[in-house]
Amino acid sequence: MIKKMLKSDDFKLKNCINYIFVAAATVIFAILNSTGGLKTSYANLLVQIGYSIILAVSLNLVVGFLGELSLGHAGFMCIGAYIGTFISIQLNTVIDSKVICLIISMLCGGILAAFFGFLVGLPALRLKGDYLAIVTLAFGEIVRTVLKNLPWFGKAMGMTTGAVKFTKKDAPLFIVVFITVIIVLFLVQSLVRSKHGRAITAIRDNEIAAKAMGINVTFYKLFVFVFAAFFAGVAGVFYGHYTTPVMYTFFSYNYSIEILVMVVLGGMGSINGSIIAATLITIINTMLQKYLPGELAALKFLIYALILIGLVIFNNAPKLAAFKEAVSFKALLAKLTAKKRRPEDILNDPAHWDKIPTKIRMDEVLSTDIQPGNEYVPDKPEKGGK
Amino acid sequence: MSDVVLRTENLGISFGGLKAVQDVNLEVKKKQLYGLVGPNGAGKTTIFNLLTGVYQPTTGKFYLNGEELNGKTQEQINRKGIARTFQNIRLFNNMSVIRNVLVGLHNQPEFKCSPVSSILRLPTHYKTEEAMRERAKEILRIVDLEDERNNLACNLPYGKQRKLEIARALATNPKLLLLDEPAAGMNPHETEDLMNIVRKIRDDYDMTILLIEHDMKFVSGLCDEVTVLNFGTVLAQGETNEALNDPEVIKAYIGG
Amino acid sequence: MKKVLALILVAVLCLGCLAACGGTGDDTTTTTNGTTENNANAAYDLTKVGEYTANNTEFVIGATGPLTGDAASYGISVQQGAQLAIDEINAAGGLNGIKFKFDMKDDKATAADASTGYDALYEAGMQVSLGSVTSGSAESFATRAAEDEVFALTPSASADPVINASNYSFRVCFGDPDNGILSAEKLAKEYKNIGAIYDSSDPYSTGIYDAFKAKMKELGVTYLEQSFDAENNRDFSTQIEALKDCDVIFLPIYYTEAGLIAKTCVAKGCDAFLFGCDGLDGVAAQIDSTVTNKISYITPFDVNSEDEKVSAFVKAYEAKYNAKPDQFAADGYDAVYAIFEAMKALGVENVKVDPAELGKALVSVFTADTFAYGGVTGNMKWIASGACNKEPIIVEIN
Amino acid sequence: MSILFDGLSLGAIYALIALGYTMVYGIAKMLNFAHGDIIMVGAYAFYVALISSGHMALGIVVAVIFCTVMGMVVEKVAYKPLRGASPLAVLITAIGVSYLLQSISQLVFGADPKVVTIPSLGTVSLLGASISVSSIITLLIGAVIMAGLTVFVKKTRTGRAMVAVSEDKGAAMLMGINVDKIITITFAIGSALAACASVFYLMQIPSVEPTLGSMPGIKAFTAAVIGGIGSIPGAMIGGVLLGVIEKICLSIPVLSPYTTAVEFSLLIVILLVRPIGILGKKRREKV
Repeated sequence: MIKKMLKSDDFKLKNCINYIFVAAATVIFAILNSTGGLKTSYANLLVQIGYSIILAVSLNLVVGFLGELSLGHAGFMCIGAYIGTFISIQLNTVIDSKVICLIISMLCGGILAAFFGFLVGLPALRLKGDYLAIVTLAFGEIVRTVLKNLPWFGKAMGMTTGAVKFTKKDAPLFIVVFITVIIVLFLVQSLVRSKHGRAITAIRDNEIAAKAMGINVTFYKLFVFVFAAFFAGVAGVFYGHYTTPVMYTFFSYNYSIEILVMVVLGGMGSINGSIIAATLITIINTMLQKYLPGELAALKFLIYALILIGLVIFNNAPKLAAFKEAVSFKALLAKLTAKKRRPEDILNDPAHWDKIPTKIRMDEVLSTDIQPGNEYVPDKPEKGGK
Repeated sequence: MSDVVLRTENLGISFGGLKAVQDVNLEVKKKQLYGLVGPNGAGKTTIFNLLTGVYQPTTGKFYLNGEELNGKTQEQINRKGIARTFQNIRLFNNMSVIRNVLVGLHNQPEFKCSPVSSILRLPTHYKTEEAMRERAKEILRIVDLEDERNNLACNLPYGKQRKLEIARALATNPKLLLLDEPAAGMNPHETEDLMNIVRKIRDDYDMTILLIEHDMKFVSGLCDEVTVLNFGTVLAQGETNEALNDPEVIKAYIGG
Repeated sequence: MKKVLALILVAVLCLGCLAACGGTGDDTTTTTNGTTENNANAAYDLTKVGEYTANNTEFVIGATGPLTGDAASYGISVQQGAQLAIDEINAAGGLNGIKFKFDMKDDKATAADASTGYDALYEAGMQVSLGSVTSGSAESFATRAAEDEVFALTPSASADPVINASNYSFRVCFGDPDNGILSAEKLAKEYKNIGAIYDSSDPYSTGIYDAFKAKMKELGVTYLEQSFDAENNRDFSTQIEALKDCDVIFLPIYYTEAGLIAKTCVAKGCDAFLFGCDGLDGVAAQIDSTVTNKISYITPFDVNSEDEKVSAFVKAYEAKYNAKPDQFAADGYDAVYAIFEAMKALGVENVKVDPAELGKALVSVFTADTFAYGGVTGNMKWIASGACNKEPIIVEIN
Repeated sequence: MSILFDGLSLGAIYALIALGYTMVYGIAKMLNFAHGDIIMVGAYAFYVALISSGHMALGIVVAVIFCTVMGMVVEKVAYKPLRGASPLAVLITAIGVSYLLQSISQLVFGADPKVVTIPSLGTVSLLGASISVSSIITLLIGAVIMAGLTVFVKKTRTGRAMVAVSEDKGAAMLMGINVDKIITITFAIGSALAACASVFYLMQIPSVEPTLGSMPGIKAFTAAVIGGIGSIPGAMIGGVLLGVIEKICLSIPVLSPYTTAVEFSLLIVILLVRPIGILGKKRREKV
């Protein structure tokens, strides 16, 4: 049995490289932190990177693997941040340890967000493409509007989370976040690299064929929405323990879009891509804030917008494809090492899991096609069978 | 009667007043190779869509091994034992060949593995994965695609894509296999090859096969019985050569 | 491709490590044995050099505020007001010959960005701060600042959680509940048909309005209530229609929306008296001659005041920015001067002074009975909670 | 009654914006998230023209011309290279363009809201409620534009080419239609509509700031989806419906803070009942 396990793709280096890196980063930064060598700003940046990774990876599950466009991810995060942290604050009056409060509230916030994920998943069964996108966006805004008007959460002022916020004196939050990132990666990759992940990508590739193969489309769509919402909720709880107050303004659809940008730039269906994009975008945002003096703050958006447009055009423009191939890293490498990898070597590698889904054509995500089964109504049955 | 796998009773559907299929009565027996022929627009694919739950019939009923399947969803019908291929190929294009077949194996009881055990990587997961892979290779061997198993489905040539669709449908372990123009776009050599494969499937798996085909050589060389459709109604039915030589059929085809 | 990605990840992480290590490379133990001032209060030591301030050549005042997004105009006003004060102080020779530097980071009015903004500022050598401009960000900023014992004097964040967040958090503006109670008392006494419109999406507005509502209930006065959500509604016809027959409409909101409400009043033929709080300052620029409604608001700052200090400030501001200052600018200006005065009272001479020591010292100054500062927004005195006492004036337009 | 009128006039603005949205969507099949920001640009153009010349009419002309040109430029620079790429990539680019326009206008005009003085056209009373003339004009113009667009699409060569492109880009190309040109024209028309919308927006809400576009943009998007995205009369119905619902909610003090939630819930309910919006076109996937 163990031999089988070790033989499986899970233990190939390329499939666990991301664990290794995240784990290494956690250890290195933890050591640095314990020796006092880590500035607070970097510790905080790490927390932001951590929850961004969780958000991006979980959204990738919905957009990249299931192929449904969701613009409401910040809404799930909002639920986790508000309700999860609220629970944590209540717990804090009984339990002294912030870490334990955090872990319990993480589960609570995640489960609550997952419940809402289920509710949002229901329309996903009937709607596709832009229609689903606007419904998820609407959901995010509804959550935000309701939460900001409830007196328990401090109304428009937001909920003060000072009681459970991790300060310098507490255990470094980023370690908890990064350990969670590893767990999330494990859970998400395990799902993706299993028969269930295959079923999910099958639905994305061709829903009609998936149905004809007996795949329970309803179950898997709901499952993915619930799964992804859970992690977004967890990320929200981290947010609540990282900063105070938890304010509704943060969770607008603009933030959902920012997460989507991470997913798209990282590559649809590429988990490592999401990790890298989430890390880089968070760093870029912080750096732009840090180094642009007040008067030039408006430039930040300008630069961000230009980078965004430039990157997307560079990555996606059909006309640039040939140019990119000519200058790509692979082409250069091939030129340098005259010895070419035989195609069979690549092909016979059964671990093409990650690579293959990135080939998804994104127009399959954004199409207005109405689901089969709803697209027309046949005439009423004629009486008498004639 | 027990050897009748598929039976339809006055099966029909109309779209907004247009009767696409009307009063179709089929009886397909076990291990039979049954052909469904007719000019374009005769309603052949519509019948397939009715039988697989894509459309719900407006009249009539159909039974698989005596069990009525009206009103079931596509997923349910597949699990009851009807699998199909598509006229316009519908593979999972961004997945490798073997993964396409693995998706077909998804619901087989012997490969049961709950999402929880997969996500938590319990031993069941590894066991089923391994077993599924073996079975998938076996199935690919039948259609001569084992060597292509790690290629992307969309990179296969047309003929192989058709064969892969058959393999994928076969993977769902059906009692009845519906093939929608399996030889379309193939050259004579490939068609010959395909005929052998279809026969092999029937013999090795005791499979009952209902197929739509325009290639008359293919049909007459393969099918035991055919139903000829025209404008949604049955024109002729019976033993292959007999039905195809029916004067009504020749009239419909030649247009005389 | 994956290897490339992996390489990039490595590179990023390494860079992160290097940066993190580099930051602490500074030898922080070297102290300049300059003048040692023996202050009576031994709780703080103004000669101590801070961890990140060892390279300072100027006193660094930091702040965050919304410089982009919906609330950008408020942040920019504060930034300009504060910068003007800094320029004036520096032109006059600074403090004991040491100049000041002001740095404001954009926080888009979000708590998370205020926190990262704080980190950036603190590690760039910030010694004292103006907190943040909007309430949520200011609470976030103050909470972070409390960890490092950095003094934060927010110009405009009026919600109570901001000053409650830490002992080092003070404010220049009025508190929201005070505004609400004051308005309720005034309106209940002078008017019969009272209406109110508040912004349910804004902490400033809900803060004042909740206090107003409670006070009105206590006074037993009934009134008509309407609300809007500034993020989503900018058309006020329904609200004005409902309050058409009121004598007075209470507007605990900001001037942008108030200007639109005034214009809607004209369109709807409503001639009610519009009454608001300090957020309404600046409304004059948002209305035109068609508006005939009487508008007035409680504010500490009147841009048209005859007061010498105020007119000098307005003149200097106009010369520098080619625009009239609003209350945010005045608050920013006063906040800088208040800190300057307090530092002068402390006689700070060490440009590399540790922020925590300076913070403790400033708290002791601000909470002392003897310390008061007369600025363009009135004469201010602070209490231990961090709230500021100053006389409100009522400004009338039309 | 007056709530209804207020709702109608607000809805008319949403409808005007939604028209542009739905046009661009129908033909280019892209969610133009920057559409709201084109309205903002139009509003600034109108504002500048108005204060420098003082003429309403000139302001409108300048706004329309400026927006049309800008719509075409944006299309050429940002969207055209992505023709044939995935709609999701185009969506992200549109968001980038939206950020870009906002930051540029903040750098040029500053963040503080600018007041636009448009002479009031007065009110008329109707059925016991007063309604402003500008609202009536907005509604009328909206209806006229809608009718004009319908006629344009149905009767002119370019219009029919647009329909062809929206139905099947590849086939249209084979029929000799210059798809690129048609899409550019669509953007030009969509932007011109946005400029008109911006003027009517300013008539009711006379203040311009860099973030002016995001709220009406998202509301109009919602309206377009409610009406059935791609459908011209649908956009009109969706806009008016949304405006009226918003006003009704705002008039009930208890419900008022939750207005946005109610509006979006309405959207979800409508989509659940009719997954393609009120007047959306059904599409069938051939099996």
